[in-house]
Amino acid sequence: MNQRVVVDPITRIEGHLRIEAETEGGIITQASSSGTMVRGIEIILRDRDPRDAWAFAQRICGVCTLVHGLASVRSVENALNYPIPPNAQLIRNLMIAAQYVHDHVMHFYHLHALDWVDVVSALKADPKATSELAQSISNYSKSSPGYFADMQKKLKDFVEGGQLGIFANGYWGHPAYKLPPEANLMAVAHYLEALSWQREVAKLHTIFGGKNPHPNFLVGGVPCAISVHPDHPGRGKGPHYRGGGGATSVDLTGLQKVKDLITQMRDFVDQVYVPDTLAIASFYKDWAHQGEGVGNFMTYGDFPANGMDDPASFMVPSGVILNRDLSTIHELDMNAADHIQEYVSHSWYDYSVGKDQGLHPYDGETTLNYTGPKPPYEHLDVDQSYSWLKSPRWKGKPMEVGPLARVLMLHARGHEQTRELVNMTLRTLDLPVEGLFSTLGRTAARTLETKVIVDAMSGWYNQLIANIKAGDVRTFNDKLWEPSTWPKQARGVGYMEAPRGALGHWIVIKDGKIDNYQAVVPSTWNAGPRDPQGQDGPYEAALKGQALHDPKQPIEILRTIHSFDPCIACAVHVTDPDGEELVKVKVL
Amino acid sequence: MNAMDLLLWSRGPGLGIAIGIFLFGMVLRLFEIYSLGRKRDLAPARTGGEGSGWRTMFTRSVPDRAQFKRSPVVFTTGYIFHIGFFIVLLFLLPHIELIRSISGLSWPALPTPVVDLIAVITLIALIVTLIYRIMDPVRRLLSTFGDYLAWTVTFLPVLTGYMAYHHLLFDYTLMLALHILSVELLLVVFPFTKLTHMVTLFISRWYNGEWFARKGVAS
Amino acid sequence: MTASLQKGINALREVLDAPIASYFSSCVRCGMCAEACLFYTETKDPKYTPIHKVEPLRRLWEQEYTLTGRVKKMFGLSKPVTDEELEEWSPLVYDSCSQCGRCSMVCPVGNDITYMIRKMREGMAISGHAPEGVIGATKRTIELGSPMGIKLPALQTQISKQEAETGLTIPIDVQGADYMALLSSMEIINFPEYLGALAKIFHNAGVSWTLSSEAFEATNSGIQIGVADLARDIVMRIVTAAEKLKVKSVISPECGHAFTALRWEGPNLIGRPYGFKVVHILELLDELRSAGKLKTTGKESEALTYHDPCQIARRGGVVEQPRRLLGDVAADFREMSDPGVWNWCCGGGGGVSANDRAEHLRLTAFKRKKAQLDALGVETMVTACANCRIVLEEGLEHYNMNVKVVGLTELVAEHLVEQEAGK
Amino acid sequence: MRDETLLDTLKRRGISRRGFLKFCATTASMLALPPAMAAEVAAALGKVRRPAVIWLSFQECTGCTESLTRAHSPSIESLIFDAISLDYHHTLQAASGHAAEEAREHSMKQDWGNYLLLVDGSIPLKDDGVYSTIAGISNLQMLKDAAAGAAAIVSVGTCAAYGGLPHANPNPTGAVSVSEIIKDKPIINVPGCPPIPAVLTGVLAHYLTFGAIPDLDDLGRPKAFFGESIHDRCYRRPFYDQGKFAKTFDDEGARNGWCLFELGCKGPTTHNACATTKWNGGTSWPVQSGHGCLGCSEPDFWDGGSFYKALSTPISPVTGAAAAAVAIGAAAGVAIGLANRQTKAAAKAAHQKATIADLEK
Amino acid sequence: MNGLNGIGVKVVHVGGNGNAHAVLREIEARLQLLVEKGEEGSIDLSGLPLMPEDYDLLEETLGEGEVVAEVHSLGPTRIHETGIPGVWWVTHYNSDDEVLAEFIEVAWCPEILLTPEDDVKDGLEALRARLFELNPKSPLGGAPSLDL
Repeated sequence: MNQRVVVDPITRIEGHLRIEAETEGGIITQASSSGTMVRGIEIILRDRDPRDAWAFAQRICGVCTLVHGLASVRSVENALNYPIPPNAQLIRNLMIAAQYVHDHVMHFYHLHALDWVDVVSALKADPKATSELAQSISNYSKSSPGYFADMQKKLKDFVEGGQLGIFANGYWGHPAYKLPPEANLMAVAHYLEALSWQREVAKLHTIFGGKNPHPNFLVGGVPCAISVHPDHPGRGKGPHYRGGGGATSVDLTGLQKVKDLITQMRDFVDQVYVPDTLAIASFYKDWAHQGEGVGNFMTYGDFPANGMDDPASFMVPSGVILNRDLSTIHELDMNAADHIQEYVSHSWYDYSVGKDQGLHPYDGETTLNYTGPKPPYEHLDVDQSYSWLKSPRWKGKPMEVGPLARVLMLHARGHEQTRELVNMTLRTLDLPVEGLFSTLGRTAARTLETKVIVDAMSGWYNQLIANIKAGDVRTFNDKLWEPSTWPKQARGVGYMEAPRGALGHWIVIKDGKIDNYQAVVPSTWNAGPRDPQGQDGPYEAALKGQALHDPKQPIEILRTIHSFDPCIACAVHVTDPDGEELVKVKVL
Repeated sequence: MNAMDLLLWSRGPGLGIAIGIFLFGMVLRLFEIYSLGRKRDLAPARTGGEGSGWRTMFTRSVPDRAQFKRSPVVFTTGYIFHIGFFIVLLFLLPHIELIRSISGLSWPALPTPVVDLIAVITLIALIVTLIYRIMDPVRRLLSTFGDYLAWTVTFLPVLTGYMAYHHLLFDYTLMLALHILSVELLLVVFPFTKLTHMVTLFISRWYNGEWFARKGVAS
Repeated sequence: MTASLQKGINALREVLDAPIASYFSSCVRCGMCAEACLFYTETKDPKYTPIHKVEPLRRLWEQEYTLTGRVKKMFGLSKPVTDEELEEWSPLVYDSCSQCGRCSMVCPVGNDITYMIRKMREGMAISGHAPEGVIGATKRTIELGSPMGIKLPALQTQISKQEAETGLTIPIDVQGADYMALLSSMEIINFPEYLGALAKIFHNAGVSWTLSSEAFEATNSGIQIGVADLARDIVMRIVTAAEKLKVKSVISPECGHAFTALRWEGPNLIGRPYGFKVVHILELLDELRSAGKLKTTGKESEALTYHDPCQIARRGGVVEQPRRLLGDVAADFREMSDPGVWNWCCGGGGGVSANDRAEHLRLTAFKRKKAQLDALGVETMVTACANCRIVLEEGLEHYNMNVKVVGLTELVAEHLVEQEAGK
Repeated sequence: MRDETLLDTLKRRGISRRGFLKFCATTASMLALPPAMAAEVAAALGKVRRPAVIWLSFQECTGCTESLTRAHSPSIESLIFDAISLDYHHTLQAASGHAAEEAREHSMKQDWGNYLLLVDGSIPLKDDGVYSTIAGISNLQMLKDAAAGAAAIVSVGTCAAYGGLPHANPNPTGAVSVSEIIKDKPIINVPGCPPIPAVLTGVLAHYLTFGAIPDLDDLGRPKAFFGESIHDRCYRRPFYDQGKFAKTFDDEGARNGWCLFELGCKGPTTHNACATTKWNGGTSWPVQSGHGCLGCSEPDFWDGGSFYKALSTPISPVTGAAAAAVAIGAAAGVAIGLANRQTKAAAKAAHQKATIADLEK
Repeated sequence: MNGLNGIGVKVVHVGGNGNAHAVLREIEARLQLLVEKGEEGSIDLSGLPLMPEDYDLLEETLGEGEVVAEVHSLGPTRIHETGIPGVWWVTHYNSDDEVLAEFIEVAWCPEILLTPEDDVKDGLEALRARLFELNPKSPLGGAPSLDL
């Protein structure tokens, strides 16, 4: 039986995304990914002060709340050839890293876990056995039987209260849930632990950026003057001394807090996140063969040691892997007109050169032209335009970006810790290396890179402290601050590895104002629609061939889609090939 | 329209319109004045008048002592409100920032409480000026609607600025918007009232100084 | 609108120029000019505030020469200038303004109000709003040659008398003399000693000079009433005579407005520079003095002071010369308060003395001079303007003050070192 | 559980009366109520029931939700478990697709007239709202449907409260705030980009405690949190008064915590609780870290000129207007100058030489 | 290298804002009320922005008293009597030891330290229950009653 499956809304993501999929005999033959919300930020950015752009761009996303702000700042700095002080670079690295750790853990527990963890099943767990399970995989301190009993009671009270709130209507009891009750209880406990933990570690952004979400950034450095002075003795008194009453939040207390937060992050990753990933994955090894996607992977690289002009100093290298071939890494050029291009053949945009041509972001255009059905509608015409996302391509090829691409790139480039972690994981799960190209591999890669990044944080922190001790407290370079010092025309690209993948902002500056601004975001690479050649985007490709156990409970779709950690608003419905809706599918 | 909209309007289109009208008006006024021309003086001068013209532009700011004694109130309040107005205008940091953003020039600011005190003194001087204008027979006779309008539009920016700083009457946002609007009103009214004296007095003093100097008198 | 008003307004349109436009644009109605005007200070009547006296002119300027005024006029929002108004303003423009120029010195924005009143009189006179007395004087000047109606025979009589008194020849119509002297009719009638004094001084100093039978009268009522066309005719008589005699310089006599008319306005009235220089007699005396050609002996012992005629000091630039001359001849010179360019007018300049209707006001204004003199306690007041002299004497008499008024030239002449006579 | 009072819930969770007293005292403090009101808070909280809450996300970036997860007191988990019943929330809820929509519809039906509706994101009105749809339904339609049964609406974040970023010039999608659409329900605006979580939880606590919306200012914001400007409560305010200003982001002034006015701080015209509540459990806040306030809790703050230009400067350059004005002024000046010259020339032409006869009227 | 101890630190304070004086005045007024009329009251310190200098001044002026107490419920609450008897410093923390609220209480004894009457009643029952467990035959055992 042929069915068209449409899912709308997909929850536990950022934004609004919709997927329509053809199925044949319960197997997806073609999926179409559609972003259903647009704000026109690129249009809004025109004619504004490039120094302000980060704040606008940052609001592209409140989850990966840092990345667009930083990419924007880097694009302006690249355009103006604007160097920043080493301390600013270190603080940015720390902030990016903190974003990764925070975001990946939250994704795992709060956005992704409920695809694998049956909350209701946890009620049946034996707290003592749960404690034993927990202690067998980690030395995390909160693992006593009493702790799990309390947690279970809390859950029980909640469920018995009859009002399930955010847990309402979950497909609890679906056969695809494979975890034993004890593992479910442990995961639910860690769901709550992670909520409280993330609240804490977000404070690293607050110290340097003033708040989280949406910490502040600055073209030319970071907006957090360091208020310690090498020549003066410390001060502080009494039991009521609160600290932090200094001139800025980056004072002695603040820096000590940063150090504590790094420890807190590392402890949680080591003792909870990594063990939980491995423990849960061991029950879902079949997912190491599903949801692969396009098989092409791309990274831009990030975490510079010597500034953005020295890609060789990046901790995460850049490159392109084609057709799973880890032995050949292709170099990419962000400025080359034929490398990165965006297509709109299936998007609700117009190009002045015609809808079938690709445009490099410098020449990119944002002209809204909705041609879809008038709401309320049941389905989209996926042969025509069907998304507010464009289709970015590298040399005409679709690319998957994100944790898996990075881990593969680190692995292929010989990053030792990554290799160890990957090997350990494959060994533990008893999987071949091909198991990485999958939904499970994608989720595991996210965990592994979190470990790599959290381990690197101390190094940047120590370097920052060493600089301060040596008397270097510079955080901002004011040389090119005034627009009067700028060339009449300039253009640049700011790129970074966002938690969800390669992110680039291209800016064209004219007379001190933004002439054109184009952001090509990770979820556009992954969730974008088909291109003029009919090549699927990664989401679409990853869903192709997926078997649905029960089209009414397509948990499989959510697992694969969530493994990408979508950062857009989407929706999926199920309709028949003629467009007539058969059934609306409930998705967990 | 809420207070923030009003503020944004006043800082945006409002300011553009006001500065536009101001400059339009002032350029027009200068054309009006100079288009009337002036005949060349054929009488041989004792001394060249130009230098004295320039000098009088400044010396006329200082009154003759005897003259000062005759109208101490006018002189004193006049001095205070003019100097006070310009200190507040030129030495309050936000104003310096405004000037910097338009012209690129800047200089150190005075501490805000000092400017605040000067604003109060300026307001008092302006009020005394108004009372004197109403009470004194000469000023009452001379005064036109334009004089009271000019007084009002001069008084309002200082008053609203003071009120905004002290959060009087309305919340700061609205008060700041009103302050900026009052300045814009000043700019709009400026070219069409006696406020033009701020510019034309230099022309007048030059003519006067030059005329007297040709006759050998330092005016 | 009557034809005369039409003419008047037309005249005002003609005289409105950039300085006046600037002055009106600058006026802040501060009223400080009132305190500079003795007609206000002695009456405390606000209508005598100088800038108020040109209000019709201001309105006309606004209506004719500004965009806002034109717009207002188009919508009928402005009051037109009428005969009634000008009539009302006549006493303000003529009776209460001696053109002394003091207000022009104090105006903080630099307005030359005196200049504006002078220009305003052009419109007032031509539209028939000048006072009878001034009209009469002007008529006499034009028709008879002098405001007091003096003709050549009268002068000749005085010349003979002075020749007899001094034993010196008073040259007349001498071609190629260095200096041509002028007189004011006041001098001819009331102070003929001035002529004798000149003869003595020039004789002693060896200056070649002459009078002209065609143009001996220096005063110019055209300037006072404010009709440029008439003033030009009057000036032209002197220019013609001087150029005919080919003199190098013309000496303006002890008369304030005559100096202004000849020295400062004349070339502008006739539209070309003169072929000769114009000097005031005090300037010449001071020149001779510094050249060592003016030797005096003995000094007046009684206390005396000097009254600066407005047109000679403030509006003429002759301030230091009289003081140097007095230094040679006076032992007890006392400076009045507000001396030099800050002097107070006698109250009769600018045609006020010829204006019968203004007599009461003029005498009221004289209180200022009275107060100055009272404070000084001198017996003699020296001055260098025949008109001032007359006005001062009338004022002194009116207030029963025992102060003598003398002309500076005569005083100098009295102290000349005598040389052999009858050269 | 829906009928259980908050006191019951807390008791069941083993919280003592002292604990409840403490809870009430801290709640009163958070709501900026006088300490004596703690007893009233206690009495009220002893009776309230958990209200159903439906959270709709429209043109948003999820920053508001992320912010809520950073709430410290009460934390999001205690909020979800103890205080409210969060029945629909895209980012947090387990269910997707139709199941999610069904949960929303069920909750709306069951609590019709009583639930709290929370909205983040603006609503695009242009072109029939095609710029943002959920389940094929335009945001406008979904908002209207959900608002009809709400007891009150909380507009979370500046986008929902005032239109926010999508509303910024040139507003390509015709985005508007909730209050532009819904006119017949009490609306509490909790602006901020994102809003301070404590403010949002405080508003919910107030609603829970008193069953009514708090006192609002003329922009619909709770006065307790938005009553004062950032500037007035700023720890750097003394430097403003002393005239000590950071000139760049990294000079001695910046390191000594001087006032950021010159660097574009919008604190004086921004009403929010950042300076007192601070961010992320009192860790810091933008000005304390060293960046000026962006003014994010005010309407149209995106169009308020550069974030780095002082509040007293023009939003847009005035040079263009100035040049145009000078040019027009000069043109008009030339015109009136010519007219003036013509008038004068005419007067001169009309001049008839004056004679004595003219003097007599 | 990663230690902070090596960094010499200048803590720059921005100076008090005078609010400490206002608080001290209010304490004085409340203390007078307590003495004269027995009225108790408290001041919410988070309602006023206090700079570190203001805290210093408050602490220095009030001094340290004799009583220190800690309540553990929903996180700790720390209480100490200041050097001015009758003036108590009450700080509520959450379980992460972050300050939730801070009060100056002017009272004979801070309210949170007093045992709630209901708790005493519950306590009496609980004690009787325990006694009964120890010795079911005691005259009080088995028949716990609040009537006593």
